[in-house]
Amino acid sequence: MNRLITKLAGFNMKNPVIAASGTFGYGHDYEQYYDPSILGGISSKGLTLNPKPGNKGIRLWETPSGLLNSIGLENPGIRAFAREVYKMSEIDTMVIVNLGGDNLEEYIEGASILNDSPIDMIELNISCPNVKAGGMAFGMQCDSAALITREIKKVTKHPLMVKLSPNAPNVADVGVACAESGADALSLVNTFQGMAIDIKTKKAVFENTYAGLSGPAIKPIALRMVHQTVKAVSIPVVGLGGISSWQDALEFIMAGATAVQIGTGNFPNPNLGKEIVRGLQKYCEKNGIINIDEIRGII
Amino acid sequence: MNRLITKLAGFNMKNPVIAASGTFGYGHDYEQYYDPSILGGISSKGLTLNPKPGNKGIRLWETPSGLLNSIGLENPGIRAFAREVYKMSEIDTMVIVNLGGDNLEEYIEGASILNDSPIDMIELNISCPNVKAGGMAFGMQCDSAALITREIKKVTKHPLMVKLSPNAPNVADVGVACAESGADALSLVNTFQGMAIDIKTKKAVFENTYAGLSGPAIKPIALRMVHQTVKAVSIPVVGLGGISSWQDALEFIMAGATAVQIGTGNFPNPNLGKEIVRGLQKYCEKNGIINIDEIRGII
Amino acid sequence: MAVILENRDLGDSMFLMITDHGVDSAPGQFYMVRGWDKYPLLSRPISIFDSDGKTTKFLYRVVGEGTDLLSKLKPGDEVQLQGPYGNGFPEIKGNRIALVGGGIGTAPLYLAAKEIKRKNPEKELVLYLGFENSSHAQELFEDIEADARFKIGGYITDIIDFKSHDAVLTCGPEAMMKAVFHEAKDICGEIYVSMEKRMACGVGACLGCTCETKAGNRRTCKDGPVFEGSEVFFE
Amino acid sequence: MAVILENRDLGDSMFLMITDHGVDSAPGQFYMVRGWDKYPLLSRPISIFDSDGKTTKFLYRVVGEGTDLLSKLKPGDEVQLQGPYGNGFPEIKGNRIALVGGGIGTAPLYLAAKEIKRKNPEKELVLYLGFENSSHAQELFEDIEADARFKIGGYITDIIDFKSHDAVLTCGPEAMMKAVFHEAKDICGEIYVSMEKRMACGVGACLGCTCETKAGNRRTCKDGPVFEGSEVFFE
Ligand SMILES: Cc1cc2nc3c(=O)[nH]c(=O)nc-3n(C[C@H](O)[C@H](O)[C@H](O)COP(=O)(O)OP(=O)(O)OC[C@H]3O[C@@H](n4cnc5c(N)ncnc54)[C@H](O)[C@@H]3O)c2cc1C
Ligand SMILES: Cc1cc2nc3c(=O)[nH]c(=O)nc-3n(C[C@H](O)[C@H](O)[C@H](O)COP(=O)(O)OP(=O)(O)OC[C@H]3O[C@@H](n4cnc5c(N)ncnc54)[C@H](O)[C@@H]3O)c2cc1C
Ligand SMILES: Cc1cc2nc3c(=O)[nH]c(=O)nc-3n(C[C@H](O)[C@H](O)[C@H](O)COP(=O)(O)O)c2cc1C
Ligand SMILES: Cc1cc2nc3c(=O)[nH]c(=O)nc-3n(C[C@H](O)[C@H](O)[C@H](O)COP(=O)(O)O)c2cc1C
Ligand code: FES
Ligand code: FES
Repeated sequence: MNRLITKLAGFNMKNPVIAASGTFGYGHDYEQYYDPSILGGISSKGLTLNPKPGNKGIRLWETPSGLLNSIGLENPGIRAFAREVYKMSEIDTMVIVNLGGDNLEEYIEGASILNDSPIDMIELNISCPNVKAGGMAFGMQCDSAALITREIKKVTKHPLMVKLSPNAPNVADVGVACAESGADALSLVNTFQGMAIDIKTKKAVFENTYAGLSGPAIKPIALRMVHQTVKAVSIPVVGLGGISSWQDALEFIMAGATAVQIGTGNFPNPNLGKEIVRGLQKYCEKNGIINIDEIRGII
Repeated sequence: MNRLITKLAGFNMKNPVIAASGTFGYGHDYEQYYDPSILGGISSKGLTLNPKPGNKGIRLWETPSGLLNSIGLENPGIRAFAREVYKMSEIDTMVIVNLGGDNLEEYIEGASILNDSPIDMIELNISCPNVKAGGMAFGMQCDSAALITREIKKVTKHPLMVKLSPNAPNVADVGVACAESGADALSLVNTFQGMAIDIKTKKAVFENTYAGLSGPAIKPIALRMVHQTVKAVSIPVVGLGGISSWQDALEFIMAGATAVQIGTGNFPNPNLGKEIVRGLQKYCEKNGIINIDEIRGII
Repeated sequence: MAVILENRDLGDSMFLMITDHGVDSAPGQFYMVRGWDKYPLLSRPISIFDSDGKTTKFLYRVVGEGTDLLSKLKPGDEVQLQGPYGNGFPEIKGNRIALVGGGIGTAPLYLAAKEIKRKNPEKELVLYLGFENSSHAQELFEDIEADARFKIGGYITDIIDFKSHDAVLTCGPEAMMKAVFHEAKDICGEIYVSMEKRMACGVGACLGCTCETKAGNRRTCKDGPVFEGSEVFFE
Repeated sequence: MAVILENRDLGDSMFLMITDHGVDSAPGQFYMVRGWDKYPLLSRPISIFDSDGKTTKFLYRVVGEGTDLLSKLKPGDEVQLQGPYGNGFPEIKGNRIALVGGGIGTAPLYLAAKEIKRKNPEKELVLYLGFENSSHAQELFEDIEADARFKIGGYITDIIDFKSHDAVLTCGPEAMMKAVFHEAKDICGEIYVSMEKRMACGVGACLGCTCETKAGNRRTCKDGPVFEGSEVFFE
């Protein structure tokens, strides 16, 4: 018996474990480790209307239990993606497109193009700290987050999940604004803006000076933000940030997350997705939990 | 030759290395490891007008490369401290009192009492996430931070450093508000609000649900915030958050910090203060740096 | 840095670590032990099982990440010992002393018993040691000149006749110590308990290990870990 | 989990790790190596020095935290090998092949040379290996049936006459590979370079290791690490 079936914005997921955007390519890169269709969902690398080469210079920098990245939304553009969307859609799971953009028009056009694609959900990325225009800017304030949510809702026929930035003045408030503007779900957190300095060269490590921090280091803060946001909204909240084990995933679910995403955790442990699905299932079996819903939001 | 002499708000420090509040008691606890007077400064445990017993339940929880704490400003009260202040003042270093409070009146009265104490600086703690009243509340918004800074400046005869919260919507903006209201220096960061859940008991680990995250995990975010604040104000900024080596300290100094504080890093390595002072001095010697000023804010 | 001479698996997740650390220490004191570089962040408080001026020994149980790492160290590996910290057990006036330990809380009682016997061979000691399962850990206690009584499973208090004692030293789960205190308090003149709290600094600087006592908050690491039983508010 | 059979200190911070990992792999491929549990976070990309179906060997230099931890592992210890990843060197058409390595970049050239000789014993190989200091690492290359020429310090290109070669494989510091490419490009028909970028996933999922090429961005871990020299924009 599958005790992990989870409903998210109308979709029946096999389980609440989603591969996070930017850490799982377009779904196939970890196939040598496990069949990606065992996951509850997969969020694509962030896609923008026009192709983006991403950032120059160093893109990755390890920190204590964390990772700074400055990929800069490298992607082939939505049209190129849409032409090959079957490659991702053939995976039997909830297929999510993570949508980025430089400005409102680009987001809208991107969302419109995706109307013809056999995908299950759009994750609106208004929280990428690594691009100059757009990106995080929309996610920092309630009014801009509300505006873009409303506009995308107008054009898209897919369910809309809005991905929030932990760098916002108050992430739960932004969540409320998005919920009021029609978002079907929220996901948080994207990366925390951080910095590293190379003392040998006396320069910032990254060309953009700042980069995005992810991984186990941020988990306690991400968990707090998810807990606060769950209390503030009535739409489903998908929690992520530093999840590296089924126990971590369970903490987010107990804090009220409808589902979780795993990002950086895939890198040290390419079997993580599989292990979390199994671990949660076994936990439910051992504890006589018929459906994971029973402990969701218990705190 | 001491290459580390550092001026902070009129005080000539031996070096830019300060023991952080709440991690070094009242200066004497690490004496079996080294003479605390080799440090540039020591900030006391947070003191409030009235004695505080601190929080009940679990107070410490380890996280990946981080530490969640919920001490809740346990302290004997400013009057009791003032009676024994000579114990801390006899250490030949910059003696800083970290001042907390439940409300404005308490802060003001506390600062007034300290006027008679032979201390070198007050560090105004408007950023403690672990007390219900006061604490972080003043540090979250520019106007309240400005108000309390102004009021304390009116009554205190000591230089005033304001300790900022990384949980504020925009820490650099709060820094600007404090600078404009008369702060002589800023210190940041205090702990990040975080959370942990005990999946066995299905409860939040801490009685206050949330607690404060410190340690190496937060360093990349703290460094970014220090860099942003340095660019925003013209008063000195003291940087802290996760410093565990002289190289970490140097990153903060290169980012523009006038001095650094070491907190959680003392716990795993009780010699850390000594090692950072020595490491920075050697670095200057090797690189022909006459005074560490030469590389301060190089980024 | 101390060097590990032996790290013996005693069964039931318990290990005896023998190091070449030759610093003298008092029974009831502990070290913040660190068998790794940066991760996990904090050092782990572990009581001194034995210390003879040439070696320091620890009896520990694997319960999580840190103790698991400790258990994987091999002879020749290095381990950092920060300490000795804490007050340790005081001089006991009584002559018929019960040392009551539960599980891994038995660890500090070995040196405590040994030292009492060394200083006052005439005193009568009984060790009451409760374990959940039997293991080789029991054998460690057999070479003390004391009557060592073991209880596997159940309540240790079931095998203690407090009337035959005038002093009690106890260490173990808080619920056990609380029960020992309550049964002994009207009978034995001296009751000392060794408290266990999460610790970060071990030197009294962080106030993370505060123990509520009748004399106000005390730091378990510095003012303790040994307190008079009557002083402590058990949880 | 692979078990370490030997972890030999070769001097000058270099080590040869021999594991019992018996998976076949192609020259130029690499593993994400992990000799620890959770810390440091990322695994480390290390080229395959040799692989014979029974063992897999790595030649590595200690430069930071991860490689330092690797160097401390002992025979019998376990190490996680994620891979083999990457494309590896392609079949070479030329008959007079130069294999040019700088420092630890020499590592993948051993298996490359061995495999070429195994498949095409008639081909002429010259290994040009530059090291900053001499060490026992040099000796490792002496058992290949190839002319191995060493340069200690200075520029490796000083000892290469590209006219006597029609193909070049190179791995080492980017500046060296760039110089090799520029000196060889009008002379040798095939030039392959093995690029080095920071990596997180190793499988092509994170785009952290992007290498700019004339055909657009390529993932060093999945599309590389070996690229045609003429394709790469050197930094
Ligand atoms: C004064 C004192 C003496 C002790 N003596 C011994 C001894 O001789 N032998 C022995 O086996 N154990 C002893 N303990 C308990 C020992 O410190 C813990 O079992 C150990 O810290 C667990 O670490 P871990 O990494 O394996 O567990 P984890 O659960 O992974 O540890 C996570 C964090 O919680 C702390 N923690 C977890 N459990 C405890 C606990 N029970 N007490 C204090 N901190 C805890 C850890 O130190 C660490 O900071 C003593 C504790 C104290 C306070
Ligand atoms: C495809 C490939 C093959 C390699 N083959 C070998 C080999 O056979 N032998 C060998 O000794 N080294 C090899 N390297 C380099 C090796 O990966 C680094 O030296 C190693 O990652 C450094 O880790 P550290 O923890 O010791 O250093 P740290 O500086 O502490 O590492 C910090 C972070 O930076 C990364 N990093 C640091 N230097 C490099 C680098 N030069 N290249 C890539 N990432 C780096 C680390 O992986 C880690 O994520 C190879 C690199 C690549 C990309
Ligand atoms: C290398 C890398 C690339 C990422 N790219 C994207 C992206 O394209 N779009 C997005 O919304 N988030 C992106 N993220 C953020 C992750 O999806 C996730 O929100 C964040 O890393 C926190 O989760 P984690 O700690 O589990 O990684 C990226 C993260 C990493 C590490
Ligand atoms: C146990 C503990 C107690 C603390 N108590 C105080 C305090 O009383 N007042 C204060 O301003 N900051 C307090 N802090 C915050 C530290 O001074 C510091 O700002 C924070 O921990 C970040 O620095 P670090 O990562 O170097 O520890 C405390 C931190 C810890 C870990
Ligand atoms: S552990 Fe820090 S005061 Fe006791
Ligand atoms: S390391 Fe992740 S794509 Fe190459």
